[in-house]
Amino acid sequence: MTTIPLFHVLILSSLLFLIGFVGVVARKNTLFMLMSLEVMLNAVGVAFIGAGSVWQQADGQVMFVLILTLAAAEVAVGLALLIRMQNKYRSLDIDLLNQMKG
Amino acid sequence: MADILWKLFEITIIIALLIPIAAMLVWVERRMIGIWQDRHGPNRVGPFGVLQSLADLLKILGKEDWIPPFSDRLVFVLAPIIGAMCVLMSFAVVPFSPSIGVSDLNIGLLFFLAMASLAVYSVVLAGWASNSKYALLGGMRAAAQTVSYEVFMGLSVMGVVLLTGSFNLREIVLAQTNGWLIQSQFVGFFIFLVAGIAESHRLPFDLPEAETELTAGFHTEYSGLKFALFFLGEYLGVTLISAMSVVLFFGGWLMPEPFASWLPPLLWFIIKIMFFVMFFILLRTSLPRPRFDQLLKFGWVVMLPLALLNLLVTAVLRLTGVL
Amino acid sequence: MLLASLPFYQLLSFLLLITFGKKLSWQLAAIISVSSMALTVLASTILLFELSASENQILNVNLWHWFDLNHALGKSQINLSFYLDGLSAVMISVVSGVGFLIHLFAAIYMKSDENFARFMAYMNLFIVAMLILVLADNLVLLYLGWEGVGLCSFLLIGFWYHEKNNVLAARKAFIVTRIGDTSMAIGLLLLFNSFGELNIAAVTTLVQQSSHSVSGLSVEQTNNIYWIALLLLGGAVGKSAQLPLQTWLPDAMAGPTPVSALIHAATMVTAGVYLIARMHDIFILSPEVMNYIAWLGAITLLLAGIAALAQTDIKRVLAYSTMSQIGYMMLALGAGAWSAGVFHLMTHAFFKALLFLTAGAVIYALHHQQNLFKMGGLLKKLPFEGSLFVVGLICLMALPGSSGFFSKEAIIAQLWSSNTAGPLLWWCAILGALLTSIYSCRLFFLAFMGTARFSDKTHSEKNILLRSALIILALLSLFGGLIPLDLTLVFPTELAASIPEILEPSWLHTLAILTPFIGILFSWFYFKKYRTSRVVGSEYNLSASESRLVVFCRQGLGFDSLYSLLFIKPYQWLAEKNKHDVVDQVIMLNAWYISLWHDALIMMQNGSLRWYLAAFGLAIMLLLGVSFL
Amino acid sequence: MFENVASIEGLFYFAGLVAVIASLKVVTGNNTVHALLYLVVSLLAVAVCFYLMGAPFAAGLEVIVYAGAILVLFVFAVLMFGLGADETKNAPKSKSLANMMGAMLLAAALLVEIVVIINNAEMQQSLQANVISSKAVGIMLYGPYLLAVEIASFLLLSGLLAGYHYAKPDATGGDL
Repeated sequence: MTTIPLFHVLILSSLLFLIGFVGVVARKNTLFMLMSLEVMLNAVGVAFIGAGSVWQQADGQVMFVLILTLAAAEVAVGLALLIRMQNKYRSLDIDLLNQMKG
Repeated sequence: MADILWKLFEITIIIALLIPIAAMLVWVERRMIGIWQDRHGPNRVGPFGVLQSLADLLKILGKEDWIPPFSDRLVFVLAPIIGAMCVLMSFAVVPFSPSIGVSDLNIGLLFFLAMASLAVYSVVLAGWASNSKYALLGGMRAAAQTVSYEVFMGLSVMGVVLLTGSFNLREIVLAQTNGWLIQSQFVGFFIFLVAGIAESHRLPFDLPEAETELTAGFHTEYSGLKFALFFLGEYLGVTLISAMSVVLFFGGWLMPEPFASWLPPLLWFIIKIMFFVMFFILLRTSLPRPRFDQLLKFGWVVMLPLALLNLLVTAVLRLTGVL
Repeated sequence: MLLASLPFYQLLSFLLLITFGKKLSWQLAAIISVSSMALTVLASTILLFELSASENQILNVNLWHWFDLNHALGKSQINLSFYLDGLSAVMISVVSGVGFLIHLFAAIYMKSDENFARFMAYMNLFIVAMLILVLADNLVLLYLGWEGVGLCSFLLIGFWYHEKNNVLAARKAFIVTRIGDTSMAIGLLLLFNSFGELNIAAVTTLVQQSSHSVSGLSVEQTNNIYWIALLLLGGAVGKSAQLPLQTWLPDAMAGPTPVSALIHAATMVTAGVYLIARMHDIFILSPEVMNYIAWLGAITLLLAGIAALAQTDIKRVLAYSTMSQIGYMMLALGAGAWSAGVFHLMTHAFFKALLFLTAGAVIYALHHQQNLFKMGGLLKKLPFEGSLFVVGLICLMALPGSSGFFSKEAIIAQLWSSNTAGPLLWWCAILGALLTSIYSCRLFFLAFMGTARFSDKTHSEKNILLRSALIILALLSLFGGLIPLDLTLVFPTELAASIPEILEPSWLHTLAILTPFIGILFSWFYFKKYRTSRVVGSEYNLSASESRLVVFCRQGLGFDSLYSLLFIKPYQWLAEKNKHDVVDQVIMLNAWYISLWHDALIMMQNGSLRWYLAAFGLAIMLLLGVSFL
Repeated sequence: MFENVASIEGLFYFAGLVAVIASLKVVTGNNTVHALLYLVVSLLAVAVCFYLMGAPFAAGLEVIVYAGAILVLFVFAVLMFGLGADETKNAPKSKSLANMMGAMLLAAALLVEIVVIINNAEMQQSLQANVISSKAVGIMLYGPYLLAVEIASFLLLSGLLAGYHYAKPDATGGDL
């Protein structure tokens, strides 16, 4: 019985997405980048759910479930790499990883 | 408007009942342990020491509400609140009787699981915010333990969902009119019980606060009201797990026909809960504490496959029409 | 079929030697190369008989179709086919005969060289190229041989590549002859453009037909023929070391002596003469060019004779002498005395090969001493070589009875009344003959008479094969003039006959015959010092004159410095100024453009994850913007 | 009825606002654990949004899996490996918003574009959102999306293996 306009849902989604994007681009701490990435994934989820509810299709939620699994796998690998990085560099500064100098 | 007011009243009543119950449970537990361990237990304050909890409460309230200067103040304060809040929120979906219950969510079971998984933040954050070694170790143990056991806790109740076809707890209870689910889901019940003990980190799975190793685990630095909140959360958690076991596997307020008319449904429900609370207390007195790696290994190697197997068998039987 | 196989004995030998060179013993390598040469001689002898037996004195063989050239007038087939007529028969007999003897000599002369097999391989390759040049039935194939001999010349001059001078000489020879070759290539293109044919016989027929037709040649065609002839002459001038491209030949003497004998005296340098003789139909239609050829030959022979007078190196004397003699041939061709020119080519090949080989033997006997002023009195010490050298010199001076006499007199006799030559050129020829005898005498006196101006003991090579090769050459030189050379089927009847109004004075022949003797007489007294030199104290009383004029002559009449001033210095100046190569810079603009992108992309690929992400976001923004627009 | 609708919409906007603010705090925060907490808040707010949009199942999953498991993993990693401090060696001293200026400008431009595009596509007709039951989702998942589910399971497996492999201390791992 809800009448939340899709427009507003998508605005929320893009706002969240862009906040996450800013975080990924602007932060140097890899952990924060990963968190911002979660925000971005979440925003995509919002868009899917919103669209799914507007068109009365379950596909939106299905896609959200898939995003969820993706996020889980991503976090597992990402955190493992983070730990590796911490062990090797004693820092999470992503800029330390640019050893490929062009 | 009247609806909303009535709901608020209902919530207030339930909370007002639950908190004393939790307080009383402290006395019950100590008293029962005393009996089972062949000693007296608290017996000085009031008849049979009934007022012991009240006395403890007063003592705790009178203590200095100390926040360690080396801690993270915000999180330190927030952590016990989260714990108590999550458990109390979970009670919102518990159907106490056909007419009593805060919310009739159609994803009630999921809501319960969600709250259970959020409750871990309380312990973890308390451990972190205390900024002390024992607390941190306790917090980490809590995180690992909860995340691990949460997985097959969810899986174990999926058998129930399969058979009842609903996440709504009220519908699940009603679906057991012709027989409790324990009949077919005894494996699921066993897993749920174990996971529930781990989730509420009660003995024998109380490794986050193992006194012999970690002083007091995650709440080493806590005192006063915040310590009381942790205690409240723990005993409410015991009650919650008992209530959920009853709802999911023992028919909630339902009783077989000859007994059903003897007492009102709410009382039947409370009796069943009390039975499980007693069972938890009995467990605490009788079982030793495992090592942490044993705990995790037991969870991932024994319980998770068992839960999956249970789910698979249930699904197969459901599809073949046996259940 | 035999004709087709002619170059292949050598080719096979070349391939064997160049492939297994280092592993072959001297004997095996020598046997392979010399026997292949012997096979060539045998084959060409049989071919000569076949040729004389054939009805129109022409043999033709087509090996395979090479490629087609398209022209407005129709398609021209370029085949790998050989064509043997009187002219090429003379050439192959010279190439194979003299070549065989020189191979024989070289096999012994170069015995101790560590790269003997390579040397013989190059020699064989040279013969292959020369035979292709001579036998080619079209100008493309001829050009292939032409460049082939140039390559071999380069390789052989620079054979001892460890010495800088040899390498420089090789380079000089290559570059200078390339100038002529370029001119020739342009000539060939122009020829094809005008007539649509490059087959020699076809071109000849075409030219003859159009010139004999009623309308005659068009103005444009006449013009074209003039230029074609001039350009072909350029090629011939380069290859035959005529003015103005003669400067490479004296330097080319840096190569081993057999090379000088084979390539730079007997065969390759006469390729230019052969080319003009082969294409005489073109040249006849362009009398101006004929006149140029005559003058070119005359001037070359005089200048080379003068330069030869001042040389101190025995091989350089012979080199200038070669230039001078080829000048005679050119003069003959220019005067229209075709068969006389070719005849002189043949006799010159004999006696000049003899002279070079004997000089080589002398040099060898004197431990690689080439300076004339360090010789002297060799007639007594090396009587065999000395007497052979005398024979060669007699032929060179064209004393009556020798082969040189017949050929040279034939040339001189036709000069006076030729309408493309004339009395003036006749006088030049006489003067040249005089110079020839004078420098020959000087050479002889310096080297073989007087006292020995060296301390080392001579060691004469006594190998019977080597000596027999020399003896055969000497015999050929002496009696080669008696070989009947009938080229009437190849060349048109002599032009001289068509101009009867120019009267030939009666004393012409007498003077021509007497000229060498005058020269000898003059030298006998003028160079008295040389033949009677004595040791004064510990010093020899003889040394090369260092007067400015002599040095000028010795250095080839200043052509090298002139060219250096005219071409090399300005070019070097240009190169200096254009160190960064303007054209190259224009081309490098591409590279610069690419590297600009490269730099830009490198800046993007900086390994910074956040940078990548920002680029990613920017790209998304642009894409969205595009989709919005 | 109108009041009810308005309140649902109002709740949605409120939850959305909370989500945005919490996300902003995540991005701009310095304390790792605080940021994680804000992230949890953001996720919970988004879960509320899901619920209000008629996707209770997704809301449940959001809390259970995202907030309850994935972020606990984060917290666990932070606690266990001491990743708490923001050890960015190259970071500028001041941590003001000015440092994020470039990224924020980019994001703002993107936002404007997206808004314009969404607005342009005439998508904003409001449709009545009914609750989509978890049953429908399940049917879809094990029907048309079966392959996607299988792929997701492989993804999880590979994530498990990769996480295990990378997080192993170097000493215990041999050459792989």
